[in-house]
Amino acid sequence: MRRSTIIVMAVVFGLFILSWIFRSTSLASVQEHYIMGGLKVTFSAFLTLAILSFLYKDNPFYKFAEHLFVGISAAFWMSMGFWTTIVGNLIPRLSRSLSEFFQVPYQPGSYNFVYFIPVILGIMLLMRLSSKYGWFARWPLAFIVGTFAGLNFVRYLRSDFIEQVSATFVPLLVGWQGVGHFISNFSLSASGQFVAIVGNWVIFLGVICGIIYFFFSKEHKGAFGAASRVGIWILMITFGASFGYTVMGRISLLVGRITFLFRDWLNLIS
Amino acid sequence: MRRQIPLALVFIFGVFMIFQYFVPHESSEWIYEFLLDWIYIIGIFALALGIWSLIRVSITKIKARKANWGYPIITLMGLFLMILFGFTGYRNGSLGFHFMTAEGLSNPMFRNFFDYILIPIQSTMFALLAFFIASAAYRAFRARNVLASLLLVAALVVMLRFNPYLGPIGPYVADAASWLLNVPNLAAKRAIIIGIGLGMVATALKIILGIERGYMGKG
Amino acid sequence: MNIFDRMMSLDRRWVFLFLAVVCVITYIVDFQIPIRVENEVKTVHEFIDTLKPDEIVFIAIDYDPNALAELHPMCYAVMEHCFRKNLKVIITALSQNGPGMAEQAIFDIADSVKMDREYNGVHYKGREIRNGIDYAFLGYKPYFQLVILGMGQNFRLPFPTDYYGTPLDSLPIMQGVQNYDQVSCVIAIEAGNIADAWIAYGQGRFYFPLALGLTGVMGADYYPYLNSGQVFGLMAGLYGAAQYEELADNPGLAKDGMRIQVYAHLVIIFFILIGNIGYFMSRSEKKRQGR
Amino acid sequence: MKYKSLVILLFIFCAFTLSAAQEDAAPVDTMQVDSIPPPAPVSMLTAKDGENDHGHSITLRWELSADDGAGQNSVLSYDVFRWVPFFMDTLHSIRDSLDVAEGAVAEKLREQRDQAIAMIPQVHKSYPEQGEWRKIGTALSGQASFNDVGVKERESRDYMADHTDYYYRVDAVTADSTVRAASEVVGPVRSFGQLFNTGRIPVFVAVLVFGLLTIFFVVRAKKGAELYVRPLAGIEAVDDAIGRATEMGKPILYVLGLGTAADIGTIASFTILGRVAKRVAEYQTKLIVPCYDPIVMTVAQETVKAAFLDAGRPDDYYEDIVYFVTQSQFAYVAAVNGTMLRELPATNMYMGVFYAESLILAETGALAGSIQIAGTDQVAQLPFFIVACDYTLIGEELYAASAYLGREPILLGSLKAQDYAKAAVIILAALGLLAASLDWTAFINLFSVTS
Repeated sequence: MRRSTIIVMAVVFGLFILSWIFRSTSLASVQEHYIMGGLKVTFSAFLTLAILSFLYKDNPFYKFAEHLFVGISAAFWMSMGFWTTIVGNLIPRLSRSLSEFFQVPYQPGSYNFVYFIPVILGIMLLMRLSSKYGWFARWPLAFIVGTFAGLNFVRYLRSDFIEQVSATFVPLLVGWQGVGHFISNFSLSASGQFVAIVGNWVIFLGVICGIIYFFFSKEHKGAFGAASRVGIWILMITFGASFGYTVMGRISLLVGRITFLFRDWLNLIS
Repeated sequence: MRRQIPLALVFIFGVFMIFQYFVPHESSEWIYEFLLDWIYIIGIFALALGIWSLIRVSITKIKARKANWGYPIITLMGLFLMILFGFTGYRNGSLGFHFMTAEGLSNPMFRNFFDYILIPIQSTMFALLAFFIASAAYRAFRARNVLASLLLVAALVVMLRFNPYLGPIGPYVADAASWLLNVPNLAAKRAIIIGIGLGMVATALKIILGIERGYMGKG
Repeated sequence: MNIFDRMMSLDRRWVFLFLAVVCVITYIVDFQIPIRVENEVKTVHEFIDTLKPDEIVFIAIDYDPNALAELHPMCYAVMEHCFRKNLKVIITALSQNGPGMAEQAIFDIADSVKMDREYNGVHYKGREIRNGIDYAFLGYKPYFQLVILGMGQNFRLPFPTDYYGTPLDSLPIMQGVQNYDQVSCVIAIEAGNIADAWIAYGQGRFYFPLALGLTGVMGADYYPYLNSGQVFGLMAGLYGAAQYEELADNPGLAKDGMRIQVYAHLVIIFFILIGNIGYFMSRSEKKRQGR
Repeated sequence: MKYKSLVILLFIFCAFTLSAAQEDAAPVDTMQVDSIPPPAPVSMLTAKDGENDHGHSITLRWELSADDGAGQNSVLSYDVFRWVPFFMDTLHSIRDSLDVAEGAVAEKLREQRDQAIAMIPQVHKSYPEQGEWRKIGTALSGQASFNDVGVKERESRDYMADHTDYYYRVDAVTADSTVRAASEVVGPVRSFGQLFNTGRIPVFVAVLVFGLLTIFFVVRAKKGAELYVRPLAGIEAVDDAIGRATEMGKPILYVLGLGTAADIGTIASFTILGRVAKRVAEYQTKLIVPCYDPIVMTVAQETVKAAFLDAGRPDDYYEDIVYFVTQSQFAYVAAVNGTMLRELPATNMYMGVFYAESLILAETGALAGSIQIAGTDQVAQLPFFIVACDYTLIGEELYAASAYLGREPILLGSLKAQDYAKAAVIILAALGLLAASLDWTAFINLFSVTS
């Protein structure tokens, strides 16, 4: 290890201990387990700063936080999965004695035997680890892929196709009461008839041009090419606008972390 | 046999799920619910494979003693500690194989690790987006050509929508921003979604019919 | 490498640093930024501002903690304005976790109204806000459509007692107050579909003046009601709240939030401009050299 | 003083709002409510089995009372009643005991419950003896229908038996809930499940049309018809990127995103991974595939293994090319970020389903100086990939990519089917526009999916 590394480590360690002491003493009057409380806040702050340090460059603190995060989160989801799915859903239907062992209410039922099938499929999946019978693992995978392919086939045909197509059915002349009425009430205000009509035209042409952009088997030339170009323009305008719109939410997330560091940890503001 | 049976399974279950959608009858619903339950259960078995993969990769790295070989040790320590907390707890004063009790999670350390390690790292990772959205905007929003200029102008208009320093043009910018978000945005998203819908449907159909089988191994 | 090339290819860490510093400074340093006020917020403020003392404003606090960040500032701004103007306030909370939100707002505002303050050049003396006299908190009841309808007949139908169990008739503020006819307006601060019920079952049936406070994403969906006159005012998201605070001359949570947002946006726009200036200048430079 | 009516009124309202604790605490001394004349009852009450469902529900419809929104305008709501045999209370008390019972007692009670449930149709035959009218729900004024929906689970208290004779009645209720008007009784009516959901006919037609279209073009392509496809920049970049990585001696990072094997976007990504892996094997470049979902990992391993076999280099394959990281969004991102900065891949490919992490990944990748190719069907993330990556496959292009990369006529054939479907969308949209402008609702209704 280089000398500078050791110095940085030592400084960070020192600051950690200092923060622990200060936070513990300030918590002493409010909490029973104030030493533990001080450690919790300090460690959270340390991890927050370790992740933020990644913005400067990859460094040992980030690596530490990253690897810790991976290990703990993997175990977290495994525990949750085991207790909610296996103990919560499977065991009560399969075995009375196991249910009693895990202290969950046994749920007898005449169709419970079907729950042996996923267990068998699950075991087949685990056979991947054997080089000889590994191909058995394709059965459960085929089951999952097939089921969801069928499920998604109809559902997306409905939500992303039929319903979207029928949503484009908008009148091109909103609230039309003749040319005279249109001219005498003409206004450029956002709620006016003119803006509403233009809006509907843009939506209609935008959808058509956007779809034309996605044609694969026809060369984008001539009028078709022009429409496809308008299509990609509208896509780009949309991407720009969505990008700009998202900034606000992302800044709020940062404000959340600043609040944690300056209020909950450093106690600088109340 | 090693490929035919799985492909047949894909076909059978795929076609069943399509028809199930049109049959509201109780028995069709029961089977649907069973199938979804099964997938969760198989998922947990798969998770065991996943954890095994994580452990194996970590150990390989540690054994190889290449750069950064020490960090996987932290991963493994975190993993085993959290598994230990997740699978054990006190109930009626004795340590055992418990998770939830009437008072909540039986091992408070599980909760602590969640609240004071997982949550802060997670929210900070998420908050990094504030910085990356800024750097991405700086790097990519250059008026190099028509497309890039449209992207840039639309983003600028929307970002300025509540800016108080624009003086008299402020209200117009705000109106333009909300028009952009309501009208072209709707059109483009709808076009993309219809395309995605078709692509998904076609892919799903190819999977069910066994035309698309890249996801299934050979031999 | 000339200055323009450098403007084009700044190390992104400068962007990070600049953004972080600006966010932290605008977070810590309490200064004011101007807020451009839209008409739909101004109408709400004006309506309340022109009410006479002792008139009654009905505030519906129908949101849960997950919408707190956006809607609490709005609720605080409106409520403090009402109490400073010596108006009386009836509060309900028709979403399940609403009562917690409402109580928090009432207690915080009661603390704040104790202080002497000056808003828009008018001096307001601090005073004690008393439950039952200055405000009544009716609490939560399920089936919000029926509650909204029932209150149109009489507040006592859905709420025989207030949130704390006191019969409404024993509350001085409720003397002679039967239903919406006796309140001057309803301000509904909403994070979900209760907003639709206030429009359809409340305003649509009993014709009281209704103003909505909404989350940012909901805002756009409710402008048609503004155009049709069903709601007389509309505040959406943090920005809507900030406008109200600006009008009431009482900067609070929303303006603090907007201050950070506005400057963070400006930082990003600033870097985009730098990049583009660098790009165009160095391109024209290269063209010149090429010639 | 109309003490009595008000107390009763309050009582009923409170009972309805489930706040039993506060019922008695309402002394009323200052309030007056004028007496309300009785309203007109609802007319034309009908009861039918709920349409297009699994059974266990009855739909009631009626004509509004003449005093709802018109006349005296006094109707505030409608109370819906069903005739319930006393026997149902016995069933409920069995359920109550079952909740607290354990072991053999529970077994016995469960048997009793099932016997009781079997008797439900029979006891309803005794109407109108040995039972009473009970309120089952409320409809607000202005509403002319009510769905009495039960559940199909026999364990549940809300279980509603099919093939049973039910009787209904609807009361028009005023602000004073003692002042009400009852309708005629309708019944008997039975609920049962349907075998085909007619509300979904448009979807069914679309399934048939699209399925046949695809099969037609696939068959035609198999026979060897030439098909043109326009070039896609993102796809052409894939080959270059693999070549570049080989030259530089750096790895290729392939990120499958946060999708599960349930997402078609992820399955499309498997196919692209297969193509990429085959070429990687031919060029003998290093491939890194970190996974978020364990099932996705398993499938990806199969895919890559098969690709190496295809390329004739099965010995170069090892299991850890594709590895699992964790099933937590940001932990996965943290790890992939680290991998990008430490392995410095020549090319990063993001194909599949992505959420908020898209920009974190793409910006870190750009920092590492990698060429980046992205493709996702998540509309909300497209702007970030467009801004931060060198090439982006937008939505449908992700699905087309596998056909492009493989150049197999069968897959290209299905692209043709997709194009025809898009042409149909344009024509339908134009027709729909006319229909909407001319108020031709029959056409618009063809596309409405009702359940």
